[in-house]
Amino acid sequence: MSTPVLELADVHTYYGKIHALKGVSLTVGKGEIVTLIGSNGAGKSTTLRTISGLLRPRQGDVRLNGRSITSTPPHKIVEMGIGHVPEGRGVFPALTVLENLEMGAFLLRNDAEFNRRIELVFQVFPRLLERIEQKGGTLSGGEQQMLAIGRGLMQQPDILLLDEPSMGLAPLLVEEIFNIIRRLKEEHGTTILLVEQNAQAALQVADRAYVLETGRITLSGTAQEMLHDPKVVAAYLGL
Amino acid sequence: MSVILELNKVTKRFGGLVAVNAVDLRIATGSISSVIGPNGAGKTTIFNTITGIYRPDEGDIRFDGQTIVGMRPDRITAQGMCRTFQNIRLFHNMTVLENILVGAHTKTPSTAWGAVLRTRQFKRAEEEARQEAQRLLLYVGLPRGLGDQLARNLPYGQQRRVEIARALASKPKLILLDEPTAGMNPQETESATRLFRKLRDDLGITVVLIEHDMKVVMGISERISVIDYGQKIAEGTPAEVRTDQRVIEAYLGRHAESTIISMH
Amino acid sequence: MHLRRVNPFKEILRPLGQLLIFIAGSAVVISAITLLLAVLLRPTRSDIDILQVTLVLLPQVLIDGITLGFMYAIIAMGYTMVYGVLEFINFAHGEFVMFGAFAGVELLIWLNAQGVLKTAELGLALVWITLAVLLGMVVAGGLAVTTERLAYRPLRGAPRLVPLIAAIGVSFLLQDTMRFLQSAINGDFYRTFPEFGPFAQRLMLFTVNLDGRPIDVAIQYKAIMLIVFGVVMLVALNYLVNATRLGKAIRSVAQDQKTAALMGIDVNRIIALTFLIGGALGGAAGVLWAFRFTRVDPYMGFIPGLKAFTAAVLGGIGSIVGAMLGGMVLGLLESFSAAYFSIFSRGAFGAEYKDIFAFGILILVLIFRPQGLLGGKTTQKA
Amino acid sequence: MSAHATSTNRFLRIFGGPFGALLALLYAVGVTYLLTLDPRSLLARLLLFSALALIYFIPQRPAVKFLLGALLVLMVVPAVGLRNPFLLEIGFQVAVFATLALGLNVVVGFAGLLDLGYIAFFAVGAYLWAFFGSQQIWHIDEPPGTFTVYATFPFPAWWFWLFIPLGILAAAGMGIILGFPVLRLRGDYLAIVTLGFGEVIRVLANNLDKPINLTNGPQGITPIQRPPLPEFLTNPALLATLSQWAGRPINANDIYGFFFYFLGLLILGVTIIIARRLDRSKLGRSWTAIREDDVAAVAMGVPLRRTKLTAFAIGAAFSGAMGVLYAANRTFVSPETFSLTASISILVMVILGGLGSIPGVVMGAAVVTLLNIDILQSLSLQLSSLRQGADSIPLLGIPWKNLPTQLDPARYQRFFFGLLLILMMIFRPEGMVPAERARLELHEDEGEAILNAEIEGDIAPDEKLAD
Repeated sequence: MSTPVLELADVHTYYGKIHALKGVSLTVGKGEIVTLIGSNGAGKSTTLRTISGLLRPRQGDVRLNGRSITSTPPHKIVEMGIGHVPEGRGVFPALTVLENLEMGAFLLRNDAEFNRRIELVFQVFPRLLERIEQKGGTLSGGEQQMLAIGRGLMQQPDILLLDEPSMGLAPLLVEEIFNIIRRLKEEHGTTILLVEQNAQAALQVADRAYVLETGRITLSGTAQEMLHDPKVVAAYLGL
Repeated sequence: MSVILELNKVTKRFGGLVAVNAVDLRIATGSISSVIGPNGAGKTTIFNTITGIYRPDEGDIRFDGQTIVGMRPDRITAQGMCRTFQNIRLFHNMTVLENILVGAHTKTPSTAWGAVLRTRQFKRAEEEARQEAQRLLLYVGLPRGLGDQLARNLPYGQQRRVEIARALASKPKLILLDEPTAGMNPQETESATRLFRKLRDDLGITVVLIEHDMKVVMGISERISVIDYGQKIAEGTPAEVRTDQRVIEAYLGRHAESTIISMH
Repeated sequence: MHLRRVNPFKEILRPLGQLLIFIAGSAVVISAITLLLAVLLRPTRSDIDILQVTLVLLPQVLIDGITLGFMYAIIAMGYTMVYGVLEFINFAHGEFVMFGAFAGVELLIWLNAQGVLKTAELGLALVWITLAVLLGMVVAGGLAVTTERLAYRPLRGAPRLVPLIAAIGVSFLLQDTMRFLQSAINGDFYRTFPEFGPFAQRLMLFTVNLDGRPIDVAIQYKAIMLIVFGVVMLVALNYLVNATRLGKAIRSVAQDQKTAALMGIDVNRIIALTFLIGGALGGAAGVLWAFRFTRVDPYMGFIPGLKAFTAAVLGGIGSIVGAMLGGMVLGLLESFSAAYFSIFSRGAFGAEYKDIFAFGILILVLIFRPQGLLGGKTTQKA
Repeated sequence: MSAHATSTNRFLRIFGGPFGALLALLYAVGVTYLLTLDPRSLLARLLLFSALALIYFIPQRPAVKFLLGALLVLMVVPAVGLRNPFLLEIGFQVAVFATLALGLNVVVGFAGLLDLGYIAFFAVGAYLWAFFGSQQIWHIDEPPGTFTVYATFPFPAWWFWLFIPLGILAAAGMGIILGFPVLRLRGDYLAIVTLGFGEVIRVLANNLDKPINLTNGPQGITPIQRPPLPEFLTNPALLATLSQWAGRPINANDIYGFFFYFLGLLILGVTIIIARRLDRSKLGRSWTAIREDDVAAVAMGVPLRRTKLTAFAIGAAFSGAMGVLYAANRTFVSPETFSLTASISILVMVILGGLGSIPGVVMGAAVVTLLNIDILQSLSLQLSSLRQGADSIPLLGIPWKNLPTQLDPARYQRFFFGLLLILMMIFRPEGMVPAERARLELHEDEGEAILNAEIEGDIAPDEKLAD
């Protein structure tokens, strides 16, 4: 097996005294969608924040394409190829849609490449092109989520971390967002680590999944296995 | 059927943005109703306008037969309306019991002079308030020993319950719950839903919810109002709303019937 | 399509135009109100012709107000920028101004001691002043960055009162540190701006006839110079923030630090740079302040700091254009109140009340328009 | 208080049990002995203070601690004060500033409203008695410096007692007047506006010598009357006895030292009781609630306006009473006393002791007052005596007498305050004796609290109050 794009080995993260991640290990291979499911407070967002360097693990190793990024500051990690679409979207409210997308390509100085990427984003999200001069803060929830993902794509990362992309969205939009995630993989080969409350929908689009419970991985397997695992069904699918 | 809360053509603007546009709403006494709609449609703004945090630019809001437009939020609470918040706004550095005691503010008759002089009346009022708070703690399904914990140290689901206990301490006739099951897993959601029904059945409190979880909304509500772009686009029983073409287009989506499972 | 191109010309002309409108607008409004008052009060006064006195004083009062306005505006920028990125009022900003002033004045005193200032013509004198301003910028900017690193950075993420109280501490500490340094080296703690060059000379503008008496309207070279420095700095800062990559990074850090980091921006570096820029502007203003008011002492930063903060709030804190407008309005108001309070009230209330006046305005603004004159609601953080 | 016993460190544990109580008593007696040996020794005074602090921290029953503390404060200090009245003066000032700090603590610590102009309320009380308790009323038409001397005061001296409640009312009223316009302001804005308010009061005190002379401007008002002492205290026989004890002549002026010391302690005591009881009442909970989240508090029925105004009024009231007392004690009042530095120094007391913690604030007030009027002054004296000699500064080799007088430590209060504030904020923001609440915050449980930390950054008060 070739080197995974992303690899976490026994990662421990703390918030002050609170032991939030108690030895998380996982891998994401190229072109895969891997989802991390778990209840609120299990440490899903903490895992993503640890990967992108917003939090620093006290123990363990995070590797991107085989290189350790455990003690690399977040802005360097972005440069190395991780795009993180944070929980709550993190759209810059006072910047226009275009400026928000520009921020995604902050590190890119090549105009031609910039134009190529932004074309691609508008291809995936035609709605953003319609709203190009609008301020980020005036977009609807669904549009903001699209903008956040689009901005992540502007970084053209080796792996895209999506944190609760369906949070707070109406059922109609949830469906649309998951369709887009599926398209990203199928048409653009994007590697994605997806954190979701909505386990049902996440498992529909993912290749593999991990279950996180109070800071520990308790279960892993293919998405299909998970969808039929009685424990998963009882705890996360609510059927 | 008597109406406890009535909104007549209520409009709220922020600068040029019309967040709530001429919304009419009637909540029957003793009912359980929901307000649903896409994110940013103006649901929370409606709650904020009802509870006096915002003042409506136009229209009238009547609670229990009396207009409450322009009334201070604390006065409205004293009239018998209380709420919870979308993103849980407990007093994080106060204990659980203290949180509930703040909720009982309007119902605790102790005064500052009484506190300074340690009058008998003060002591009695404090003692009674404490006992009542303890009772509420148990009522919403929290363990007895939790009272002395700091609110911030509680897990999410319990924080939601403390928030409901805090609201109940004001002895409301009407309680407004803003996305009360957001971030809960299916089991927690189910037991929370049971609690909402208990509030109405045991205590006779009128319940209004904002909710995204269609399972909760469809399962518990007697009437549903659908808001989109600040306007009410539909209203009716769950069955009516579920099949309303405009609601499907604006909110539920084509697969409405099949996706009504656990989409929050 | 090239989406990312900035028009540098536009980015220079726009703030210049705004500045001009602000100056002209506030000057006209405030003068009109004053003249109206004078006309109204005229019949009640037999001792002096109050309208005539008002008119005679007016040009000088306007020029004083505008130069003061520039200084407030430049200092206010520091508050506004730091507030923009950290939502924190840097109480010690006035002390950066003070350190800058001392640095510039010390340099000029030293130059004077070398005998080079005495003979300076206008051109050379300008060079020396510019050098002093630059040194003030370097010292104050460096101090601001150091302060941020040592005292504020450890407190990031703490409850809001915590950094504010630390900033008050920094302010006090810096005041007495300078006092100590000056006392230890010079034996006393205040210094005087050396007099040199032809700055006291006046440039005649025009003469007006008032009741047959000609009144010369002239402007001091000193005032012209202060205005030129002010314009250059304000325009340069606007360009930096609106038209450069650095400016874009600053603006995005101001809106959302975590997300900015996820865009590949080194947030710590940007915050340090913001302090550097704000501090440097403060230092420049300090030297200009010393030039204008001659005396520098360790406690001199407090009042301009407070006034500039008022100006920033007046214009809408966090808004750079707002700081320019707020500074102008406050400078003019203060110069008018200092000149006319006493005359209009027959000496009952002196110029000392101008500070009370400034605070009164601050309170009124905060009550009726807490977002300031130009502050929009869109900039609030979610 | 008993909560301390549980977290006692090893050193303090030796003061537990009956033996420990005896040990503490011995320490107190030892300090007393040192003080009587050399009443002027700074070290002895600091040891006395350390004994008081020790008594607070040792693991003993509250009654025992109270008894030991009372022994030192009510017996030892006055007894030694006979020989060195400076001790009484320090005690009086500690009482004054501790009361002020407790008042500020109501506003900042309990209600979370940062007030940087708090000294203004003290000024209101002080100027109130200064105006009515002096001859200023006769001078109202005269500019400063042109005074005719009058033989009588407009009001009898015993009116002082009347003016203590009046001072409370006036300051509370000022608190409300300040409170009204700033009700809607938050955090940093409030800080700046209150700072402005403090400056306004000072500027007014400085300038209200015209058009009518109310404050006598920068020169200040003097003499101000002191309340008459009861006959039995000024009895010559008593004075003679005391003189014999003290080994120096004791006159009525010395008696005033005792009088103000005890009166200050009395007011401080009452203030402590009131602050404690309010903190543990519905009002105290409301203060904490608006400090934590004002939107939620209002939604729970807490009236924002009234709750904030009571905090301002009660906080101000404490210092109003002390202002009257202070004016009488000094017999002189001038704007200089009410500078921004004074406001900040009271804030330093509150922060150093522990925001919201009553014992902490009192302790903070004691430390800062000692620093201000005793330690720095003593160092300055030391320095000036060195300046008389011919010695040189070690290492630098500069003769002491060449050292500029501008370098007196007493002139560098701001330096120490500043340093203290910064260090406290970085290393111990909860203060020396943290409030119960702050302590709870530090001992949060692990376990399920992960979520709260996880979502903390995302809970933003996105709703703003319309009113």
